[in-house]
Amino acid sequence: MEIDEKPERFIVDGLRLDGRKKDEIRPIKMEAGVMNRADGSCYIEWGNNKIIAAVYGPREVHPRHLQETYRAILRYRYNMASFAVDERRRPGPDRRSIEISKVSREAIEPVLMLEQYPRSSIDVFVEVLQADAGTRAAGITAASVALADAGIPMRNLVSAISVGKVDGEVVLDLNKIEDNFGDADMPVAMIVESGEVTLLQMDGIFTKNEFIEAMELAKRGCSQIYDIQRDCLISKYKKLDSD
Amino acid sequence: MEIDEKPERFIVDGLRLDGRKKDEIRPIKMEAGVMNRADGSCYIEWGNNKIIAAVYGPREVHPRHLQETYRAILRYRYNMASFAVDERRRPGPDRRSIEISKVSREAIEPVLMLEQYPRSSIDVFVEVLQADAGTRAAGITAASVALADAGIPMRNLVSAISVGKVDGEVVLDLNKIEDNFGDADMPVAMIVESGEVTLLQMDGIFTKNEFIEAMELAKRGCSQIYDIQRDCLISKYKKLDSD
Amino acid sequence: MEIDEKPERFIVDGLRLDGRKKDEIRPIKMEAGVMNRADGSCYIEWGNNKIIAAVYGPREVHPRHLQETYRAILRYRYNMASFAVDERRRPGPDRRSIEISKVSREAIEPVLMLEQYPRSSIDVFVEVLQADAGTRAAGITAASVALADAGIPMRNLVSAISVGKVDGEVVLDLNKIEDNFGDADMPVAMIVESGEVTLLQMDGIFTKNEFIEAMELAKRGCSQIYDIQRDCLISKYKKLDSD
Amino acid sequence: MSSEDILSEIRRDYIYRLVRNGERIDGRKFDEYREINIEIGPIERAEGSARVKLGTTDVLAGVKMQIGEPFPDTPDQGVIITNAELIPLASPTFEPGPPDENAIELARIVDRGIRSSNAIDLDKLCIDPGKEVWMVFIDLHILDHNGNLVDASSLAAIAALFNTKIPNTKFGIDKDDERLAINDIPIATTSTEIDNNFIFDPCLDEENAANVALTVIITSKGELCGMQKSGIGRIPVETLPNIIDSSINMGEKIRKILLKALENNITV
Amino acid sequence: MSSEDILSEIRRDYIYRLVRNGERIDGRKFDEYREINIEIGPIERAEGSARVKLGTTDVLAGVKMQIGEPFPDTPDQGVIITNAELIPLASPTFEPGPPDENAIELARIVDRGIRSSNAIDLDKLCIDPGKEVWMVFIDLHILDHNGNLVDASSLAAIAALFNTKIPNTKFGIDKDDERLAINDIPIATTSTEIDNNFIFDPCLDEENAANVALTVIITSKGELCGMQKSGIGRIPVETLPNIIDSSINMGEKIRKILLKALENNITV
Amino acid sequence: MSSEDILSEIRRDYIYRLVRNGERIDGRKFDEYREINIEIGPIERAEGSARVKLGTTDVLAGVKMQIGEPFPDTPDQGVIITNAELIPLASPTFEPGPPDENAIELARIVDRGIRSSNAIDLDKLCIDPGKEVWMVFIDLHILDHNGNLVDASSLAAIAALFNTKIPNTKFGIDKDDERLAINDIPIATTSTEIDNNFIFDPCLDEENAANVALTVIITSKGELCGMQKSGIGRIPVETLPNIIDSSINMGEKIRKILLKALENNITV
Repeated sequence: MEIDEKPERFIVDGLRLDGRKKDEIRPIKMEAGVMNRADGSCYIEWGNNKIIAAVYGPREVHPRHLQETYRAILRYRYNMASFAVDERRRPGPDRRSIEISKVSREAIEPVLMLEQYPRSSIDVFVEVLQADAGTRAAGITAASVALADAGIPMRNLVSAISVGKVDGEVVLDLNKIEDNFGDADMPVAMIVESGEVTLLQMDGIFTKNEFIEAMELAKRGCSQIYDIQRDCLISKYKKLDSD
Repeated sequence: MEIDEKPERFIVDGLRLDGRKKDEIRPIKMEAGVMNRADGSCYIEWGNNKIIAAVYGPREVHPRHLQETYRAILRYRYNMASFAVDERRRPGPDRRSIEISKVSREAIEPVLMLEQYPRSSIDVFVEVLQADAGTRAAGITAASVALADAGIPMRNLVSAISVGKVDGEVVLDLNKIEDNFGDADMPVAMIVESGEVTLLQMDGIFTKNEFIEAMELAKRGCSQIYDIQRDCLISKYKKLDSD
Repeated sequence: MEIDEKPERFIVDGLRLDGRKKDEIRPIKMEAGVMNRADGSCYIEWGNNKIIAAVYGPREVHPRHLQETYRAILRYRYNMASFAVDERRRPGPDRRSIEISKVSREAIEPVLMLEQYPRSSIDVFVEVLQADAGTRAAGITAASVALADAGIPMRNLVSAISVGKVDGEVVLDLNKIEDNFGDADMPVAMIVESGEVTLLQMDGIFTKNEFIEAMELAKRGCSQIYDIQRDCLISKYKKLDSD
Repeated sequence: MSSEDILSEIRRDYIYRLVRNGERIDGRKFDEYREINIEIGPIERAEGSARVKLGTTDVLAGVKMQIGEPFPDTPDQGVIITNAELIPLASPTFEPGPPDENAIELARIVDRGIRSSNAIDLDKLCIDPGKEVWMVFIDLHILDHNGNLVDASSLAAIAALFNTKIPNTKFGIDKDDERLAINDIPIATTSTEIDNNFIFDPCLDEENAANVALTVIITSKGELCGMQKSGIGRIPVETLPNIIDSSINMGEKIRKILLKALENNITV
Repeated sequence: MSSEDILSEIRRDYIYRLVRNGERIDGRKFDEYREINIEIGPIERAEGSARVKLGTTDVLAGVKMQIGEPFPDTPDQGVIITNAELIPLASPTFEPGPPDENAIELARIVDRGIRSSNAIDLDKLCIDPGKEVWMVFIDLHILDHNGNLVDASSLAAIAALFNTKIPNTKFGIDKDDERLAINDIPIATTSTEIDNNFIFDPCLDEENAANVALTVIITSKGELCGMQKSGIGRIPVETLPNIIDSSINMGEKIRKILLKALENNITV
Repeated sequence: MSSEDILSEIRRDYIYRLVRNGERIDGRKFDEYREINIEIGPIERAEGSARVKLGTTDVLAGVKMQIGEPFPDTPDQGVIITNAELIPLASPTFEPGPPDENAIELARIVDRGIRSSNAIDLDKLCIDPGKEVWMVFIDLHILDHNGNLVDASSLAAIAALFNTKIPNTKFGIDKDDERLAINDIPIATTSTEIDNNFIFDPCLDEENAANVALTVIITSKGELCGMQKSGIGRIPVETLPNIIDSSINMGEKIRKILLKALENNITV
């Protein structure tokens, strides 16, 4: 099988292979309220990622023994369609998606007021229909909007993006080839307003200074993502008003 | 591995390769009440099919959350012994047997008076010990007798048979080679008295007219099967009387 | 892959390949109370076997439907680390470990006073970290000490050992090469005081007389094991006193 | 009876009353489909894909191809594997986990139509007889379940196959990528019985109100290439010819909609 | 205590009282088996098969053979795989699903007898050393469980092996199909302890009343080729020689019944 | 609230009060580890092994090597597979069964450190490019869970790799067994947030009292080669540089302890 190869250089004349600057994010389209059955939903296209997030709840918990007396439980299922990646993947959860589901849930939970819905569950389903790099960040970003769309009480939105290193330079929002062959990848989720991190993972190599630079870039990236999220929700409500 | 091959012709001088006429069924032996533990049972030999159907119930439902308040639930498990087919199959349900279990349950359920046994279950187990073609029809036929043998209240018996097409002609009760290499296969279950269909599946190609002809043949086939079922139950009760 | 081969002779000049006499057991080290979280525990080195047994309980049963009204249930899980044997084994139970768990549980249960703890469970976990021959006997021996260490009321200790046949002669406590290439293997667990057998399995070939000789050897072996178990528990309590 | 059960009972009665008067909850005729929306090729990374909406029912089909071994009894034929995922995003009644009997039945009906109609020429998918053949994975991802998944999924599957390119270059085969050859366009048409009437393309409420559904799959020539009765109801034999006539009719119409969508896609 | 528990307590007491008087519920002697019925070759499609009834206990054994790779440590030997299915048809206490500890123990005891006695000559099942050997699948399908599955299953397994033909032609090996060579006839004999007596071939009620069972498998030469204590009871060491004497005796008798059944089958 | 919950609430309050005063329940400083005990090579049968105790937290790592096929996109590299078993022996909260999300996360963090730091030279593990490479299985067996499994497991893994010999002779490769070449010593350092302080090497009570943990993995050069935030808490961005400084510092110290243990082992 033909395999994509590592390019000789990732940054040429200050521009990345897809023409972006180092601190530039890929094009993003986001739409809330796209599904009929779910209580809230959001479709996102971020680069070549195509992802749907949907929310059900608050609703009764099954099986019952998972209920908690003083709060709702949050469940988060990150799943990839079998055709979402180059080589068909077997349907169902694998180790990677189980870890992503866990850290994504922990990235979202801090902003939810779960104590308002004892004994119930809030279920977030993130379906990656096509995967470019950065699916967990895109999924968290969309899930956050879908929760707002479902009217779940939240203290804030969570915004997420990935930063990384290619050709020894820190760059924002890795694309697929940068992710596969770059030197480091660090997905970050934040509450932009408070400057608090709710997801932080890293692999590859960063010096401490690179990490600090990357974190700074992530902050600015999340801030842009936050604006897009807000605009998306506003246009949803505008549309509701005009209907 | 040597593989059976498609014969040049399936019908020669009006007779099929096993000597049957187009509307003739294979030899059938059926005996009710053959198992000791089960509440009702039926052993059937139909061509080279060898199948046991057994019924347990009405009985308590496990696990309890499957209980229904106003009726019994019907469960139906079609299973094939690993040695029932040419190439050993791995024990346990596969996609084929799960589908057959579903449509067979739906073929039987219309004649059962499940509302008489709230909160309980009626469990039908069909074990294919040796498979020729037509195991789902033979299983439904035997299950119907086993349910009667168990004394489960039924509005009627369900009778089943397969029709198909070979050499462009519609024939009754496909055997294995006709099933493997023929042009169409259509298993049908009916309530003979009312002329209602409770199972209908088809693959291969039928024109509308061929379908109508096939359905007519299936009706006549089911009628013969019904007679054999009735005789089997009568001889069971006779035997009980004479014991 | 290089495979150990059957030696020409197992017994030379009355001594076995590892220098032992026919009725001699391998060196054993045993220590109780080695784990922090478990309610009772025992670490055993027996030849090259390295095994930890730990006990939790009496404690609440999960899932609840396993509870028994008039007694505690005993659960026993024999498990092998994936690196415990020459060729890495996949983690999780296989058919062998499921059978061993069953017969080991049945070897231990006769000495426990389970009726004292209705609705609860006593859980025994045996982890084989490195396997030589005789792991089930070593596991039962250690489990018995771990149960005593946990303060579970017992009528007696259970002591276990394996006997076998090599070069046509009955020998005590098979090592790995004797187990792999010998003529018979018979693990035995006993209540030494009463002379009652609580585990008995055998494969290979024994004449009736060989069996009787083997059983005699097993009895004497178990008696030695019993002394080591008792000493281990005494030194545990002594240590507690001196602490 | 829970309040939810009572509500659904009331809904059911309402649907039956309407049908008795020749009407349906959304104003359609008995043999009328909801609006059909076909998007060709939304997943560029798949070898082929299509997204079909029947009203608000929403199904995404993706086709992936790999090289594998043929079955021993068909050494010179490619292999089709059809799989359906009823992901919990699509309905509050779907649960995570391996496919249940409904997902398996759905996948097998879709598969049956494609296989029986010989829509894919399996002989052309042989690379090295007995050793290497193309395996065609048809994955159905149900996104929004508002009734009649069978017809939506079948349509998405055949549309995705039309859109499929054999990835020769990706697998180092010395040929350009080429379109998968499609021989037939099987169309599944499902109707559901309410008060002795068979109404087509049931929405979810109609599906829940009815006891039995019948799927008839129709080839381009107007033949039957697959049937499945589903549900615990009974179907009087004498009603079948009429249902089949309607199915042949509907099949023709839906096929035209698909062809138009494919045409528009190519011209773009 | 549920009424069912009380009933079984009464039944248990009754069985104990009988045994104390030297009697059993069905009138048998302590070392007497129920009627043994052996049907050879009921499943023509299998390479070998046999159905054994011990009273109303009913077990069907099927043997299938395939070509596969040998284990790395025995490159020139065939492979035996024994599997038991406690299908829910056979007893209200059996549940669908993968084999539980009882099914696994049953299969492993049957396997042990065949393996330890060298009943099958594994060397003769080598086709191409290190590469291809015959795999012998022994599948035990329990049809009716009325006690003593171990003896019935062991008997069905060895009877089915006797009936087995190596399917050379089916697998393209240039040899006629030939009988599988059988070197020994291991017979499993199981007894269960009631009131310090060991009674053989326990029926289900006896099995449930007892705490412990002991299986002893006997070769044609009267040697022991397998043992298994099962259940939570204890067995006094000194009782073992007597049990073994009875087992050797019983093994001899059952082996004769099997040989007779095989003889009748061949002449027919 | 159950009495157990109340107790843990009290315990939690106590821990918070201590931390507010700059103290910890076992008297350690905020960036102080419990006693680290490293046993090299306890499992002679494994290719490599190490047992690490952090206080009473107890982890056994075993390394096994096998020959297998490389991944298609890295045909000339060996393969690392890291697996963690949270066996129920180690904690009353661990249940038997396949690895849950906690076990998977643990294994993947350990794996990340080894992989990102290039601790193992995967190119040297190629035997026949595209066909045969060494597969390195790192199995983490958690024996006693008293907090901070990540650091204990990471340390056990790299210690076991240091102890690993490539089993050339066992697999018929015409070379002596040789040490696995190790390029780096990644050290995981985990801290947990209590009252806005990040305290390192949390014991179980501290772990349960906190909402969030941060693991930072440090290479021999003092670079970061892996991070993971775990738990539902939030971390203020501005605290990160300080945590990283402490991690780099701690990494250095723990690496020295490991090197000393390795040295002692070699001289013995």
